[in-house]
Amino acid sequence: MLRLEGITKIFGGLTALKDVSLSVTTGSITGIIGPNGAGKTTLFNIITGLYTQTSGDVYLNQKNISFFPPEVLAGIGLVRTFQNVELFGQMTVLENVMVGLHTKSHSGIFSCAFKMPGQIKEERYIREKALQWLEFTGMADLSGIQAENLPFGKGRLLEISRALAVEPRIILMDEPAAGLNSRETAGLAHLISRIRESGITVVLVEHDMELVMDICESIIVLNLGKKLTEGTPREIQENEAVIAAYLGDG
Amino acid sequence: MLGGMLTFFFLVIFGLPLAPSIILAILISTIVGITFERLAIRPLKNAKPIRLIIITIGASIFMRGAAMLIWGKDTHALPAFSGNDPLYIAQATILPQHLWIFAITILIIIASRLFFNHSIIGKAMRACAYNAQVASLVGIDVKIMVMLSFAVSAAIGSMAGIIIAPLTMTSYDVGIMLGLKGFCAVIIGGMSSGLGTVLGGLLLGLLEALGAGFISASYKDAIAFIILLLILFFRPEGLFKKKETERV
Amino acid sequence: MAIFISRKLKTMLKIKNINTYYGQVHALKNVSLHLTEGEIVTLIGANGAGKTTLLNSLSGIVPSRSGQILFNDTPINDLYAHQIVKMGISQVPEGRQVFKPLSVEDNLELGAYLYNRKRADKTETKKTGEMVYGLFPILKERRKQLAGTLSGGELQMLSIGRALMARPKLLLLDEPSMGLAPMVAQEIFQVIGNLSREKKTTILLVEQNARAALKLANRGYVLETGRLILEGTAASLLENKEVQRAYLGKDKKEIWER
Amino acid sequence: MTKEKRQILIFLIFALALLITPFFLQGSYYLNVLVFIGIHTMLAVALNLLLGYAGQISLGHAAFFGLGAYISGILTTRFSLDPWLVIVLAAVCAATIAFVIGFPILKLKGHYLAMATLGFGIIIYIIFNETVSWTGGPSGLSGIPSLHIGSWIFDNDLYNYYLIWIITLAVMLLSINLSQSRIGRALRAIHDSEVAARVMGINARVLKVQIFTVSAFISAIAGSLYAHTMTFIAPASFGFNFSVELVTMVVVGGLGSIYGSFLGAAILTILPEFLRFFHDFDIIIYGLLLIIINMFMPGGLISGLQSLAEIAAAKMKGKTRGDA
Amino acid sequence: MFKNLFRIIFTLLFFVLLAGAAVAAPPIKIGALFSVSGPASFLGEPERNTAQMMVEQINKAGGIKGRKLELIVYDTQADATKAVQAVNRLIKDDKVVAIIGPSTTGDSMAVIPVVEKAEIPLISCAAGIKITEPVKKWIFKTAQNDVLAVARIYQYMKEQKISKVAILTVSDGFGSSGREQLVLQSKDFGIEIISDETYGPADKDMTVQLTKIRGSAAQAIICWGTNPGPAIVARNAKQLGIKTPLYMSHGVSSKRFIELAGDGSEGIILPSGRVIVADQLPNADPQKKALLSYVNGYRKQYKVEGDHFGGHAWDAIMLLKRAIERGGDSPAAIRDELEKTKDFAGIGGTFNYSEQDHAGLTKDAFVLVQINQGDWKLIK
Repeated sequence: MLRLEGITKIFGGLTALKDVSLSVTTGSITGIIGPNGAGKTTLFNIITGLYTQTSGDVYLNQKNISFFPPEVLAGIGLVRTFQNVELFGQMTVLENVMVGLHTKSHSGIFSCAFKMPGQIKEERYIREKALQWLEFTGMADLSGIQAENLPFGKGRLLEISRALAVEPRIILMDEPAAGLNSRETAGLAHLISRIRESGITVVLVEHDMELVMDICESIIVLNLGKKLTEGTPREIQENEAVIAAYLGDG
Repeated sequence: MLGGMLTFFFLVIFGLPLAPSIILAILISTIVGITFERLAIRPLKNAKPIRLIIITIGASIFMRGAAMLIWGKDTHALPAFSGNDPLYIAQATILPQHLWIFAITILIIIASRLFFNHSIIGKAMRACAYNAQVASLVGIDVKIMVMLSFAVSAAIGSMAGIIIAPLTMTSYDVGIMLGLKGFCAVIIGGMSSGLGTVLGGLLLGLLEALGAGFISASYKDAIAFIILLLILFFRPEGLFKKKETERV
Repeated sequence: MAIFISRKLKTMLKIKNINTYYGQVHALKNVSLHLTEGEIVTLIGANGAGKTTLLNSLSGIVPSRSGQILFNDTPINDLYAHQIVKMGISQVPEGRQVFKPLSVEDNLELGAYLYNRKRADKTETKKTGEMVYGLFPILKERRKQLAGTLSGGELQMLSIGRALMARPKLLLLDEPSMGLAPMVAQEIFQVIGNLSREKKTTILLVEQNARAALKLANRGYVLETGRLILEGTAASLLENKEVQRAYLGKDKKEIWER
Repeated sequence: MTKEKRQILIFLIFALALLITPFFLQGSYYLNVLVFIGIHTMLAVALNLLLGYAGQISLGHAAFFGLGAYISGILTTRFSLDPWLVIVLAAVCAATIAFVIGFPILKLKGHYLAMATLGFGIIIYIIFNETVSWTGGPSGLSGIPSLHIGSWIFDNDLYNYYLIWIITLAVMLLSINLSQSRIGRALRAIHDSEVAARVMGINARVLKVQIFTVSAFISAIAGSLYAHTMTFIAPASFGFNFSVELVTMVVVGGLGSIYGSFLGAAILTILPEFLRFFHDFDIIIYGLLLIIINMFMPGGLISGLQSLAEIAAAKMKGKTRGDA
Repeated sequence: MFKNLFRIIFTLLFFVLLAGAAVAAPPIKIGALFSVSGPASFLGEPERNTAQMMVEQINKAGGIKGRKLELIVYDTQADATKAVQAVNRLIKDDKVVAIIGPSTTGDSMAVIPVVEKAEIPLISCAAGIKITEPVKKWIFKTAQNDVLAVARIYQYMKEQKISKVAILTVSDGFGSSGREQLVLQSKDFGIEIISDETYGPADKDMTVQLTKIRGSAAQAIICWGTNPGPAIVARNAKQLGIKTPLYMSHGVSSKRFIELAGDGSEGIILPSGRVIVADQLPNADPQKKALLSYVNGYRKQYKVEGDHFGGHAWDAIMLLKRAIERGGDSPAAIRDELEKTKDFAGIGGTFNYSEQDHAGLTKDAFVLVQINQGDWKLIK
């Protein structure tokens, strides 16, 4: 589904990523792990169009999406969440998810201002759909709360709900478990599995190894900007190179 | 950044005997700068730039109003520092005040270069500008540094106002245009590059004069702002600064 | 269960039950630890375990919400970052954050920012400077260069050197090997070892590279999702399978949630 | 749904209150002040769409106001075109200019955006001032015809009041609609986090330019109406100071609130009337107001009023509950 | 804290409404619109001071036919919008019988439609020729037209055999109107404008324009503007070493100009109302009595020299007083009586209004003065 070929990214004189190639199969949950500074977030930013790579290409379903800006990527079904939770703080939970449905609606400024019949119908659709997604993530009862007043764990869930509202084919999550307690993490694991079951491919960068080992079918390890190895959780746990990368080779 | 905006606040009138009044004027405007920072900017530490801009505008209106009440609405002429008789150098004539401006500008540039490149406080200020958190980790009190930067920009701003006043005269509403053009010069030259700013200022003056000569003097200011727009559109990092690839 | 090596020496740093929050995230949960003069203690754990947060709480950047931090018996919880430096604690922040627009020399000079008032201090600073150049001869070679032009390893050296300029009693090192090639990382660790051996500097070393850190340290603590889960002598930790589990989550069922 | 109904009710009450106001102010000059409040409200709403919703500052909005006024003024006096036609023409013209400069200008952020819009405003101002043969230069352009429908001429305060306020109310209603639609949500999303908004598929760049264009369009209509009600225009009304005044209106009233814009416009239009008692202090009070409201009431006066109302409502509720 | 803020705001609002609803009082109400603050405050301030002083004097002397005058002054800030709001307030709320001001041509043009419709006489204190040309039924003015000032200068130049001039005008209402007249009348006097430059009202340096003029063959430079621009021109000219004689407009005929321009002002020639050279006038001059009374009165009350801007307000008040004395206090009567004004020797000149002329002055309203050792000297 998602394929990277020879991605290299140089910041100033610093090589953050060097010749990284990988692929993600449709309908899988893939984890990207690696020690701090390995280039995981940089890789995410390149895939989602926030950074431009120095060289290399990104393909989504055989289509080269290397230089697509994020808004276009959202339109063709690629969406992401953020490590630090980027909510629209001044808006309610429901409105946040409604923004997620932006690509699924088309009324222009004119029809919005004049409340054309089509727009009213569309608005109703957006609202219903958004509520559906909030139910999916179990947040429907919080829909009227202003997003910046949510507790952190709920904020994460909202961000995921909002991303789901884009109806993506593939969702990239940047450390979804960071800052969550163990119960929330367990809930998250369950949610991610359900997302996959609904046919969406999931890629996550995660530090919580319990989570990664638990739900990922395939894991890619980055170290010092290069791909170290890839494999199933068990393979990774037993791989000496990975253990060395994490624990040091002393 | 705010220094450019602040400059025009302090182009205000002070009309006592010359030498002591200049010192007093610089002192007072420095205090005003510090007060402004303490009362209006510091409480809003993490505010969005839009609110800072609006507060800055509010403060400038307020100070203009205060100046108008204290010194009246009339235009005042400041005596030149040393006489008004032009000097003749070859074909050109030049006023002693021009020499003063020239000398003081050079002095300020040299002083600020020395300050920022060779004094520990100056270096600490630059460190704060680059990365405030790490600066605090080496023992620099960031709050004091921010206050100091307001003080320095206020002092230099008022200094500029004072040296130019004998030529342009001064009144409560003078300075907006000058301040804005100062900002143009800074943008043309590139932020945080002292020499660039001076070159920017020179270039701006030159282009204005050329524009005035070839088109019409009445469009002088328009020319300045068109240049500003063009530079913002095409080279927001300034003409004389190398493009920096900063990791975001 | 802890084994204390140098009981006779004074306890320099004592952290009691601190809780720290990053915004809404509860990043440190009831963490307690202590450091004795002259020790190297390492704090290891996987990404996101809260190691950096602990250092930032210590140095006043992210103050803890509850608990107590005693440095030579003085509470320092409520001090600002710059005041803590004055107390004698210097942090080498993660990611080699030096002042890139300034020269190497200026960076070091700013490290000694606290000592710019008195003349006696200045001569002392000069000596410290010589010491740092002695530790890292490459910095002396490059002292006129802008810090932004240095390589990764050199940046890390400069970052450590800058912290040393404040003549700290306690040096906090945050992942000095992060993102460095193994050879370079090794060099850095060597210097840290020297510092402790020759200069008797007390060091709290945060590392992800557990093996290297434990080889260097006297004692170690293992942090997992904001909690201390293990402590002991470096040698005992090196042998402990639990450490590996904390990193890679192996055999998780047995030790899940304690 | 009840929320929506309540909003419609509020708007109807608001509109009704404004429409019957003249009966209490017959022959008073306050009617004239209210005409200006209407024009200023239109402008504040236009700027609020940009500043309050999309979070993009403009210190040059007086230029669009001026463009509307001058295009109307020039085309009706020098070419005797039909005023109604000219209003549309002027608005389209200003919107086109906004659209063209919008792309490069809205790429900028923060202080740079403020400076660029300010620069644009000053350039336009200088053009008004210097093209004497067209605009009459600094001493102004007089003899602009009043608007009329058939033989019904809008040349007194009462007629002008209804003309301006019906259009202003329409602008307010459309803006409220817009702010509660997907476009409004997208704008607020850009304001809160541009990156996240883009990831959600919002084309931030295009949308910002669109709203800038709409804002200019409304401002130009306000300008045209101003020209036709005043029948005289001079560049001094469209300078930097007025741009700042507009920003003040929006901020004082409340960023992101349409009714707030009305409140801000009303207060800033009436303020000078009673600041006359303070004589020369008005400019100081003006500056202080801007600082204080920004520091202590970031939501503006409207949110202050709202929270007061909520407190009152809560008290009432408490009482009734106590009774029951 | 917010609650208190609200309380203050609403209390203030309440007072405004009260003030607006005040009941009409017996005195004769006269409205005044002056740009007391803003860019044209140099006009508005002396005008307001003079008008207030005059009304005080008249009331002290028993008013007009036993009725006191009440002067209501609003500040227009030289902004058309504010001027229109203020004039509406004067007419509708204060119910004045006549209005003096505004100070600037722009403000005057802005309020004229309102005043004409309300049928209230207005005596403008601004100079622009557009105000009374074409003649509007209810509009008069006291400030000398720039037509006359230009004519006065050109006439003098012709006598001095100057035929090539450079003009340098400010791009505001005053300057652009002057420029128009300078260009228009040059042919009548056989004068050729060989250099035509402008500068902005807030400009601080005119060396560029002057350098261009220096390169031309001009025998004289005419600068048209109000303070502080011309003072800068004078300084710049001196600094460039320009020896060409410099002429200025009546816009700078106040002591302030000499102060601002310093040494640069020496030798400058300008047309002016007689007020600045009141004591140099021959005793036979019909205006001398009025002038001395104004100059001395103003100095006594405000401790500064009165100038001819204040004089415009003096004339306006006196014209009104005469009209009311003769015809009573209805707006229509005042208008009719104003139009009949003949040979009224005021500060700005000797006024003769008629159905065709609501400006009332001839070019004799101006004298030419030269600045000599920091003071005015009457040339002729």
